[in-house]
Amino acid sequence: MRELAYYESKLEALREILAANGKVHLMGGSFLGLSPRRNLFREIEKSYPDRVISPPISELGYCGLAIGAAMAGLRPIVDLSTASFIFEAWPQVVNEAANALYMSGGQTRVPVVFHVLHGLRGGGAAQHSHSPQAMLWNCPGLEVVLPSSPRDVRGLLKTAAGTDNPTIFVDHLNLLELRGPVPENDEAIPFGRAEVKRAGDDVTVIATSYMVQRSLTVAGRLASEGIEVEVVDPRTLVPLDFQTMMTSVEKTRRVVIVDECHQSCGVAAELAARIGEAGFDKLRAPIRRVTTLDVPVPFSAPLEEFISPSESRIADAIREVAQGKRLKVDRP
Amino acid sequence: MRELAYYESKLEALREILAANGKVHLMGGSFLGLSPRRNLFREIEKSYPDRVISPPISELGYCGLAIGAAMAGLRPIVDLSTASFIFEAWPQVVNEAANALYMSGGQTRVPVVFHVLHGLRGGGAAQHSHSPQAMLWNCPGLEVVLPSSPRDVRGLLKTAAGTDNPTIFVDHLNLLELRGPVPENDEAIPFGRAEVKRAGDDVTVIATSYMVQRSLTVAGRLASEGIEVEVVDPRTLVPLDFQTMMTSVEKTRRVVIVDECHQSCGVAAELAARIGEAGFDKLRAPIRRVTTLDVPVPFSAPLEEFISPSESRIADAIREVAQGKRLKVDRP
Amino acid sequence: MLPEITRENLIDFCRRMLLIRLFEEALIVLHKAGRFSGHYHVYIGQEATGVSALSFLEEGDSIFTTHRNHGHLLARGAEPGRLLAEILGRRDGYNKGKGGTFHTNVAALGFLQASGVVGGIIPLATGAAYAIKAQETGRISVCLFGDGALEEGAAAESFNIASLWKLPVLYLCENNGKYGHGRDVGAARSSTLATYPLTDLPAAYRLPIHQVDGTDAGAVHGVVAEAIKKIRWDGGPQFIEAQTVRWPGGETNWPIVPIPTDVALAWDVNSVPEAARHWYRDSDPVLILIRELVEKKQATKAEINQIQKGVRDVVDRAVEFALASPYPKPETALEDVFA
Amino acid sequence: MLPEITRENLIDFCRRMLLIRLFEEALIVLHKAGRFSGHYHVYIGQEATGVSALSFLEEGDSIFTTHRNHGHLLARGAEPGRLLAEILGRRDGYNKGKGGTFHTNVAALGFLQASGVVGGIIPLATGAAYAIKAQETGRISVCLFGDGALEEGAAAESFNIASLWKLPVLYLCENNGKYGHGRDVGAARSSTLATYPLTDLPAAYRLPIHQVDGTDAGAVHGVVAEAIKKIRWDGGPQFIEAQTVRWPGGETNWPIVPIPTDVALAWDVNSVPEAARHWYRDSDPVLILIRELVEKKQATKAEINQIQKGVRDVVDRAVEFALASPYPKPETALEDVFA
Ligand SMILES: Cc1ncc(C[n+]2csc(CCOP(=O)(O)OP(=O)(O)O)c2C)c(N)n1
Ligand SMILES: Cc1ncc(C[n+]2csc(CCOP(=O)(O)OP(=O)(O)O)c2C)c(N)n1
Ligand SMILES: [Mg+2]
Ligand SMILES: [Mg+2]
Repeated sequence: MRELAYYESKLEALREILAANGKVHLMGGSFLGLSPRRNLFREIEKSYPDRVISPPISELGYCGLAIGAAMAGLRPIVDLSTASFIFEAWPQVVNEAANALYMSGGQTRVPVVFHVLHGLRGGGAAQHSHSPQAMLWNCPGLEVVLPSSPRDVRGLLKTAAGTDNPTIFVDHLNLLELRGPVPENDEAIPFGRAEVKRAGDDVTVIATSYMVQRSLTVAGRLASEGIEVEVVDPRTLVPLDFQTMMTSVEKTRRVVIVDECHQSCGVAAELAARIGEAGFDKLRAPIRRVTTLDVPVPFSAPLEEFISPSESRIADAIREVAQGKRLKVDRP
Repeated sequence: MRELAYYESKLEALREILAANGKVHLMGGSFLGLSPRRNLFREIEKSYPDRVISPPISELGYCGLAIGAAMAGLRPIVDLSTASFIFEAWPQVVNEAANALYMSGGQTRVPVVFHVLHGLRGGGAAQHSHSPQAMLWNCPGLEVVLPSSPRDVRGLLKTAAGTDNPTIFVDHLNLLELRGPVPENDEAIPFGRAEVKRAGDDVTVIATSYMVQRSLTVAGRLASEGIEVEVVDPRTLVPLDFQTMMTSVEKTRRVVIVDECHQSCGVAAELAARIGEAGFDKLRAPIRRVTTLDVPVPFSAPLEEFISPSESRIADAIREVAQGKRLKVDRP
Repeated sequence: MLPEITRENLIDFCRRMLLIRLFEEALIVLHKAGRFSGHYHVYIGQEATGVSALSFLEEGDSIFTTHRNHGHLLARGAEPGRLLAEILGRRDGYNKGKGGTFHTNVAALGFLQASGVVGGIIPLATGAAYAIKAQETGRISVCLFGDGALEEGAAAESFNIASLWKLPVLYLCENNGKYGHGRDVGAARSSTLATYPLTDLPAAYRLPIHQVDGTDAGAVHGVVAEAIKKIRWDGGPQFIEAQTVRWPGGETNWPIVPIPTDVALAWDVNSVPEAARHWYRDSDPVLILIRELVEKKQATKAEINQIQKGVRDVVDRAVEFALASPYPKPETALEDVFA
Repeated sequence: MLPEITRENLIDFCRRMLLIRLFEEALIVLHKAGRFSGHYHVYIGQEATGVSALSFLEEGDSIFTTHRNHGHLLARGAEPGRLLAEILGRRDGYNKGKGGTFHTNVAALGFLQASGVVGGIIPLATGAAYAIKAQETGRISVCLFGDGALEEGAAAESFNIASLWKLPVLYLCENNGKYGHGRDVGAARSSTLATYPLTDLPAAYRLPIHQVDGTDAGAVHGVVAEAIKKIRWDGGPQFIEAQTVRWPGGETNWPIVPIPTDVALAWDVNSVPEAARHWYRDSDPVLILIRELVEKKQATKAEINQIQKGVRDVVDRAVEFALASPYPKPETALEDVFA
């Protein structure tokens, strides 16, 4: 099977989407942030001068515009670049797009996609390093997508372009250079299908976005210590494939959740709460969360590293739940 | 001890705060929403014409203004009325106020308070019924306060007016008419002190805001069924008094969390994740969450009731965790 | 003045405006009787604007409205019964009871979103115009909002984009703030817009602007005709400020009817309580139109009475229909979250 | 033209402007060498605006700046060493390494927030002005932002409030967009503001406006003097657009120096690469001031060379200081979340 870099697969998907459906318009940035690859997007822009639009620095205005355009029949895909900027458009995304179908009793569909680049990027500091997916998951009516591989970004982007619901496509800069297999005419990947990215019997690691790759690295290392880690990637939070996770949890009975949101009310909190409830009788150890610590994101490299869900913190959490196969004994 | 209605206690606190500190300015609404009591606020407005300000319908602008005024030495208390409207000011609240002290390395303090009325109000429908406290808890740098009694609203409001950190004061319309004891010169209630609102040995109910009162009602009813419920009210989420909750959990070993946020990544998710981790060996039953169901809020009364954390749903959850004092048996 | 349209159409205008008025007066009674909860907003005093403006719309045109939407839906021909059922949260409501007064919506009539968020629809309507332009359907997008919406940054951002991209959108600002509490225009402490007249804001963004007396059906009709002609012709945006005088019963979120409207008030307002009399005499668009119809010999008083009788029947039947409609099944709350 | 100030002050202006330039050219070298990560923005080409404008500030005045803040801090007298340490994320940085290039901040000099969110500081600076007015301190609030910030609704909302409430704030818009890619003003597809000139927006809100050539230290000095006099006198807001020409090295977020600045370029730009030459000849505020100082006999070329030598020393020492400063202890990441 051919190998592609993540950014190549993503751009290929954008090209195929634009070619396949004239209702798709792209608005905003390059979908590659400030990556040196961003100039490759210019070619797409040149091929579709009327369907690739650069709006003013008015996130509230142009995200609302995209939502209204979707209501009127287009399929806009908006790139906000840095995920933190979706906050500028918050009222339109969470209070107009998310509610439109419901408030109208099923009349108004909003096939819009908002693409953002989330998380710690190395020097982004407090205002440019957000992971808004938890806040967005707390807002019913939005589909939330988190690709983590060259194949997934292509397949999920195609499904996002086709869904009739407002969708947040949460991508990560650190994935762009990753290489991996991408079948020639790969199918769209349906939402709500988690993927076991690595099989293992000892500990289940549920990871999202770039944390999937980091967890796979750690899992490889821990194998040499005799800990076999199963890495499950939900791929979409809304809809959520809870079954695939629970199947793994029932096998390993030990769970670590790795996610880049801040910890409190983050994505890991919701997954831990659900698994803790459904897996109450199965679990052999407390569910551990490895997330960005609950402080604003500092600029300085060693500080940013310290608060991030780093390989060492992931490894420690896995070792902790794996070790001491203690049974639960009831205290008197 | 004298009894006051919630709205009386709240207005008294506002009056005392204004009298005590000339740096406090009030901006926005009446702090009582559209309650018929709101005209009582006009008297306060009349007594402090220069310190009680009605801004234009520009939440982003006037919340940012309040933040900037706080940076420059005032102590603004902003009333956004309906909590959903804080979304209009999201970039200022989550990306300016929350980060200012940290990014500046401790130089810029932001003693501002944002007051909002959250949750299901009876006919508020999808756009006016939000409970943003979970999203705000996911944003480090903000203090989050949830009063639930006449005494607490007064004591917590006074502390909010004195803290040097940006604070979100999350109140609920349905509490305004509640009557309860409020000592004459009640002290400010420090943040980070949970309160056991009702003692009981069988099940711990952790509830916030209006849900505390609803849970107390249910607890009273269940006592007649022989289930003694302990109701713990965190009162502030940031800072969080986890110890008081765990003390109760270690006693009852059974937990229900009642909160009005939407379920996914809501306040209940974070509390469940923390208690599930810290109380792993203690819990005798899965932690149950009773929250607003994950759908936009419908207008029609029976639909709104159906998705709300209603008394019946709370009671069912409590009965479920209380009953069948099953021990955990490990499956082969 | 009277709109320059056929006599049938004049009568139709009169009927629609009166329908909106009597519908909402009936609604106020229902709310007082506890038939629905929460607060709500009525269109009383602005009927001439909605009826005249929306009379130009064609199939496929998009409409966006606000918390003050009832009149717009009726002007466009929504069934009073189903509209009322929605406001009461009943099963036969246009939105299955999920929207309520803030979000009444009829896609079949071109309504795409009724937002209760002040300023929320201005970007949305601009976006529908973008879609129209992109798909070259020749349609237009109409955005009906209040003067307060101009205080939201969303308005400025949208005007900029509509102007730069020449989008086919009609921004119709219903300024009901003249003499309205808190919304007075000017430099006083209570004022909320420094752009005076408020059309200075869209003008700064190079939007063609118009100002019109929103209580005068004919004046509105003329200005909207011109604006929409321009939009359909050059494809660019237009901005209209329609000024109306706040109805004395409309000061709060829980309206109180000073006196039930009767066409007879067009000739004699002595039965109106002193405090409200001036409004019914000088500023009530419904009564103004009726007076003109009679003065200009387009209708006799008898005919007007007939119209009123017909409209009353329609409203009575709407109320019966809505009250007879059951509440939706609770579990339906779980539907319509996703398409 | 030259600012109307004493000769010492003219020399001081020249020194500060040159310091900003050489500091940032050194910074670019450090970034190329991998001394700090992420993208960043330099003030090259705008030195005359910052130095002239901030020269009027007094103790207690508030300043708000953006992602393009280095020049503002140096103009106000920040220590180059500690500023550079911050940009490199070192312990001795003004913000303990927590802010970095986007958020360099020195409260002692009146800086309250450096926001990387376009438009973010406009409400904040308006709020500081509100606090100043409420506390009757007689101070002013200065808001330095780029032309792009006018595209954010936050700007319009803030101008409205500042105008209505007569707040003592100076909005200083540094329009570096002339000929800048993407930010061209006009009606072309690439344009982003329909308000042309951009001062039409604040003007619509009744803010007194001024336009000035931001590459001309004297012109900026004169206009800012007038604006600040008015603010201190009547307490109301003022808006200035300072127009500068985008530095050819500044097109990207990772600047490339076409040629290291040397005062000799003031008289001979032949050593400058063809593509960039016009800028160094016509639009470089530092070289413009230096030429004028010599032409107007306020300084000899020898003195100018001395100044440059002194500034180079300062920059060299700043680089040494910053590179010698250790990284902060990782656990300090947990501090300063709450007061
Ligand atoms: C973003 C937002 N802020 C505040 C409100 C509360 N609110 C409801 S109606 C209203 C007044 C709106 O005035 P205008 O736009 O002129 O409309 P009108 O009610 O006068 O028709 C306000 C402030 C809201 N619904 N949305
Ligand atoms: C809200 C927001 N949107 C987008 C960006 C990305 N961004 C960084 S600088 C910049 C250009 C700003 O232009 P201008 O305000 O003129 O400042 P300049 O960089 O030209 O000095 C943009 C769009 C941002 N930082 N914040
Ligand atoms: Mg109005
Ligand atoms: Mg610029």
